[in-house]
Amino acid sequence: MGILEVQNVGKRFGGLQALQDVNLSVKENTIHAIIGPNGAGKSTLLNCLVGKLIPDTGTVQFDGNSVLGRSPYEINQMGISRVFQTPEIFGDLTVMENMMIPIFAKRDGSFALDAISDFMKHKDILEAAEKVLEEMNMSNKRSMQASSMSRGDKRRLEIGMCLSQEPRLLLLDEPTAGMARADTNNTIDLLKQIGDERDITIAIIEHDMHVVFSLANRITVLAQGTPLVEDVPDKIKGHPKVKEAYLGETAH
Amino acid sequence: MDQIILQILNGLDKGSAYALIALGLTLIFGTLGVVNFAHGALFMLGAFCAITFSRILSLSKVVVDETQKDFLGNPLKVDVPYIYDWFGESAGQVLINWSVPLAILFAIPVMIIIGVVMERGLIKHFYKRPHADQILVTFGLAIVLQEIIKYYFGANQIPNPAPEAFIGSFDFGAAIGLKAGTIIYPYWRIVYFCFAMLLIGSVFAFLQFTTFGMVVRAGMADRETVELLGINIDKRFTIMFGVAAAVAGLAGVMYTPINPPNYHMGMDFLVISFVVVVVGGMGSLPGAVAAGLLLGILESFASMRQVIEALPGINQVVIYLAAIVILLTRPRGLMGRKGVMEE
Amino acid sequence: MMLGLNRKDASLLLIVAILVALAPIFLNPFPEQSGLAQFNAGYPDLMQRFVIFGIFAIGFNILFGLTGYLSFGHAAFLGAGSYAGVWMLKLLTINVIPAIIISTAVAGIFALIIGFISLRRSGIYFSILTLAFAQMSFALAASVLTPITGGETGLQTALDDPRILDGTNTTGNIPAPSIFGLQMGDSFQISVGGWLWTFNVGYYLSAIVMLSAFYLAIRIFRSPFGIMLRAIKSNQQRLNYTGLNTKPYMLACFVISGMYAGLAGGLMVSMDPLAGAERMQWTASGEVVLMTILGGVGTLIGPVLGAGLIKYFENIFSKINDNLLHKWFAFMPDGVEDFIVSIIYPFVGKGWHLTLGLIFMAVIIFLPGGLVELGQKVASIFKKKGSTPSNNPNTEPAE
Amino acid sequence: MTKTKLTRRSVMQTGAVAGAGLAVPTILTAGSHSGFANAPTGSSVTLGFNVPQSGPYADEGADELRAYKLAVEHLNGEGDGGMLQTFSSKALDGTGILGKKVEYVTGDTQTKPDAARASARSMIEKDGAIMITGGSSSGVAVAVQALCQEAGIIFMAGLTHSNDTTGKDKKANGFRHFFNSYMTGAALAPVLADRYGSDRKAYHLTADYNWGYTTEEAVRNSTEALGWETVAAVKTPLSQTDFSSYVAPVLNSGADVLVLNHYGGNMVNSLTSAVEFGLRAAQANGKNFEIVVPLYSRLMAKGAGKNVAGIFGTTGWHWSLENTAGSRYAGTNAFVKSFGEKYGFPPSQAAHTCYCQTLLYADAVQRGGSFNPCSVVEALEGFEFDGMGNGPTLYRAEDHQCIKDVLVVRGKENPANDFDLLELVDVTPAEAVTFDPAIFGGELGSCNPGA
Repeated sequence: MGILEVQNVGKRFGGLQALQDVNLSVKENTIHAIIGPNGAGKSTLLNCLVGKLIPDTGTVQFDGNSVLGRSPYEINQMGISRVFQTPEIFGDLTVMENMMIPIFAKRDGSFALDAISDFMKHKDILEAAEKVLEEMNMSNKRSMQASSMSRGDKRRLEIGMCLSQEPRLLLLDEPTAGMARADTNNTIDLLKQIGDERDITIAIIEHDMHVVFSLANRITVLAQGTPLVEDVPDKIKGHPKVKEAYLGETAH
Repeated sequence: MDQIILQILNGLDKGSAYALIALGLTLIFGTLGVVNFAHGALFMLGAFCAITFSRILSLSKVVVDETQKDFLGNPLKVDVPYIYDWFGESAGQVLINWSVPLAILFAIPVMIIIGVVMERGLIKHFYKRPHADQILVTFGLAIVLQEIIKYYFGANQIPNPAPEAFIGSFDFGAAIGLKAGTIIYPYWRIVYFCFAMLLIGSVFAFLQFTTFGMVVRAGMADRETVELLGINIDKRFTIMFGVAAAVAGLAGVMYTPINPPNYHMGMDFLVISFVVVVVGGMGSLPGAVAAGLLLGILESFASMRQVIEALPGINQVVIYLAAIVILLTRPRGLMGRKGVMEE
Repeated sequence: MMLGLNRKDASLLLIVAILVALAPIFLNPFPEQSGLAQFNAGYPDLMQRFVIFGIFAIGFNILFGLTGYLSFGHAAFLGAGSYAGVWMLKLLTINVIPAIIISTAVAGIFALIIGFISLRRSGIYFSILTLAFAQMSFALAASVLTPITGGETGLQTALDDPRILDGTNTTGNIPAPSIFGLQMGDSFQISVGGWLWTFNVGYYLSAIVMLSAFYLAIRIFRSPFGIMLRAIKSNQQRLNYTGLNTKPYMLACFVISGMYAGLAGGLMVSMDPLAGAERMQWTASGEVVLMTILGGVGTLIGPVLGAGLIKYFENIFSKINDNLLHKWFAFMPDGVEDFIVSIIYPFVGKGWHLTLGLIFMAVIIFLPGGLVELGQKVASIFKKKGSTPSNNPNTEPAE
Repeated sequence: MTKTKLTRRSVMQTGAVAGAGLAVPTILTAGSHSGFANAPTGSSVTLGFNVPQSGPYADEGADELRAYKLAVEHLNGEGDGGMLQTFSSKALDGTGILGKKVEYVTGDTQTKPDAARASARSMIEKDGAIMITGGSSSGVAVAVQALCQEAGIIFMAGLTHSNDTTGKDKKANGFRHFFNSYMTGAALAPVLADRYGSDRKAYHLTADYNWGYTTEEAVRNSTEALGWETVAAVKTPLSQTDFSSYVAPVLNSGADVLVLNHYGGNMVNSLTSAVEFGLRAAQANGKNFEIVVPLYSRLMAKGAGKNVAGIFGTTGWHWSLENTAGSRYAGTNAFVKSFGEKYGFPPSQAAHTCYCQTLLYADAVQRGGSFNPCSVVEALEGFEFDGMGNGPTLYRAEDHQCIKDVLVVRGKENPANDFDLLELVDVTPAEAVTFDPAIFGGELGSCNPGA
């Protein structure tokens, strides 16, 4: 029984069957990659997992509880954190504030009307944020405005924000899209380190084979809205069905 | 039955004015992404184009008439339009009588120039600014424009009658086989409705069937791609701003015989036309037209005596109520595109 | 630090408090007899308006400045608060304290209802929903609700009001709003040389309320709640995926902001016991938007400055007539005098709207950050001289 | 060193401390000596003219302001003296008021009660105005009147026609020269019955606010008393610009008269719609269909253009009155002459009422010998005068309402010029429009001198 169980999920947009009979099981403490050519339904699947979309059929269970029909914030509170394709951070706020908000959320739940205390004077939260910043190697950037950082730094910040909540499952949507090679490698290293050091499950949706094969210990291949195969990376590499799906689009 | 037909007629008529203003607003929003609070002022400027034109026609020399006295007992000064000298008295009178339709010819170039100047001089600096800034700067412009008009024309309404041929009303009831005299409708309002439909039709045809229009539509959908094709979309959008100004202006010109214009008529229409645009769906041209007509009809029905007696005050709020209901049930208005103006 | 504020905020609050306390003096910079006395603003009515509209704008800024949600119907809460306030003055007591409290509460409830519905949408759709609610309130208050609102002539106190806490009134005159016997219109006056300073009870009451409201706003800006609101403006999606439910945050913010408006309304009727329907019109809502933007959106002090500037224009510039202009320029040769007057006249007196419109445009075109940005620019010019450039990036909202 | 004083009421007076040394603080004592607010201490006295300078009634406000300036000139002995020559009271002698030169300040009411009160308070607190006058709507008049009562200042209402001003909202410190809705009804109904017959069916369109309500009520009551029937009364929003949907059903309603209880832009637009829909030319119940506009003003008639031709209404005064109705209305020509020579066109009824109010106030101060509001109230209550263009007039003590003749007018078919838009149909004498002041309720209270 995996921590994330997807069973028979289907989703239709008008005439397009985006997902059909998707079954997927993500085991605890693994790095599980979901790959597939453009239009395979990767993003739709991800959106079904985090509450942005509700599938027409099937079930999605996290740790034994259904996530269907819950809003994104509830799913986050169940222990799923999401990293977006383009870094979604609070651009107008400082790095430190960015880092503190998720910790507040973890502590106070979905809503807390604390309009009197000074945000920057919560010692415990400040310390926790400081720790994550150090881990992310961003301590020197704490008072920068988040929007003024490089894309790679924004990505690190976003991952840090997610980690600060100590989620059980980290969902990443093409985390290296649009990044330079050096930044991509840095991100891979960071994720590897997180997977090694923390008690965490990572599910990653990715297009870039280099990233997938350096990171994942299990891979699901999606094509035309349906899982093709699921196996360990070495088996996936030479699999004929995968080659067929990626026809003309071999791993780069 | 006849009452209902009558109110539909009324609503179509009122709605066509809303639709024309909302259409221009949407054109500007769709092409330039600018929320133009000065659009009501353009409608008002159009109306004053008609007033100015009729004053130009009646520009007069003063002749002292010793046979009559003015209010202080001095000899009366009589104004004789120059146009009588140029075209003869009868032709001159015909021209003055037809000043409203003729003012269209005068208003088109004037309004296009005003629109283009506005876009080049002010609006273009606001493309990249937040919508709130656009709203405020155009709101400031609206105040300035109406104060200038007030300075020159005063605050009082100025009558500007329709040509005599269109004064009077048409027995609609008799024409469709009902009892005579049950549904009569003024000629000029029928003219206004037809004119509005014609104008809306030509704007759509222009966008649909001309190369220029096709480029503009493509630019509305995806500006960057069109620019990559080496087309100067900016220039075309400027022209579209001029066209939108002209549409609002013509709506104003033709409206003068219905309501004598005054300087704040633009503000009176502004809020309603924004409601119309939003109900129709930001950025949707057919939505703007449909919502304009729909809200016009709704407003007419709400003003029926039987309705007011059942729901006191409904005539005061019906448009806003409709806007609230539509926005809560259809989040993007009647025909709005996803993701427009939500952040 | 003082009152739980950091040093920067504490000194800002202190400066504002000193300015507000001494306003009767420095708002009257010109001697009574001088021709420039027309520009003095240190009389009770206008000073009261400065601080009351300051409260209104501070509250609006908590919503618009922090979350970016542009409400076009905020005047409805000011109006609702005003009506509630007058009713308290009519029914309960002429003492203004219940009126101020109840008007804040009533506006809060009103804001809860409107906010609950309007906040189901965002962007311009939210703006139009609030606009629609406010316009409906205005239209109904001016017409069918006349028995409750007094209609177009407004709701006022009357001789035969019950005022159950006050006992019978035998003076033949309607009692004036007061606080424990001290009337809002009462003033200390000091005359020094040619200057006349009026220290008015109503003004100081409003000023104390305004300073408390300002202090509370600083606390909200710096609190976790305030940061979450700024996070909503910055990236609502991320906040949702961080486990926070933005809806109660928005609603709480909307209600707080509405209560500020109601408080302003309650104070307005306490200073001057009349509530008119046009207080709810969309142009009144637009005015507070202008105040906020003119002063500086999202800054602490900006809205107060913006409110002051607009009210100054409305009350001082609108009163300059041609008679006065001729007096001012009387020292010039006749022809020149007439010429100068004819140039200035369209912009003052009945033309004050024109000047206001031009100023809006100028501020929005050249100073998108409003007066605060202007202040910062001026300050940075002075700072450059002598001091080393500091590389401490200032990311907190400017004061 | 600094001596202070707690005043009851905010008393502020320019010129109070002239000559005081710079270093020595002085106590302001004006209020306490005289016992009333804003008592003038120097050689001049300041009046506050509070008129709409922006908004829809700005033109009317501009005309009021012209009249005020003219009145100030005449009070100060400049110009030809205007109505001072014809006014029955001869207390004023062209040397200002009680020997003090008259000065004035102006404010913008914006035709909003809030703004009007703000500008009135500014004139009282800042400029030390001793009297406030002006306005061109009842909402503003009622609001400013209440303010003046509270501040201890005299309020001389400008153009306000609602019963409320001197009815349920009357105040001891407030006075109205203009007539009211009730008098309109009383004057109009007999003329309508005479011209259109007594078996008419009326359809009312009423602006949905206080003035509309009182006007509709007055016209209904007085026409129904003469045998008319009211088919329907429909309220129209004040913000309405296109009245077609209200006008269109009228013809099929069984009514044969349309009464437009509208003023200003509302009236211009609804009348334009009514004529557009052919009501002027129509027949109903075998009679010619008629339109009635209870309250006329020349500026409105100008806005509606040719559409006013033949339409009945009432007005407080008209510049041609003395020429057409005789010397009973003396003063009219004197006023029209000074106004016309100064500005080049004849005054409106708003200008007339504002001019009269200024003179009446000055005269009351002069006769009472004091600027004290209570002295003014005493001098004006029950004051009978003549020679101000309305014939013999009474300022009634019970409700501070002027009782005078009301004119029934009709829009001219062929106006000779821009000003000659209304023709006099009938004059209803004061006795016929007099009413019991108790019918509207409200309490006058007692005069408030302020300080």
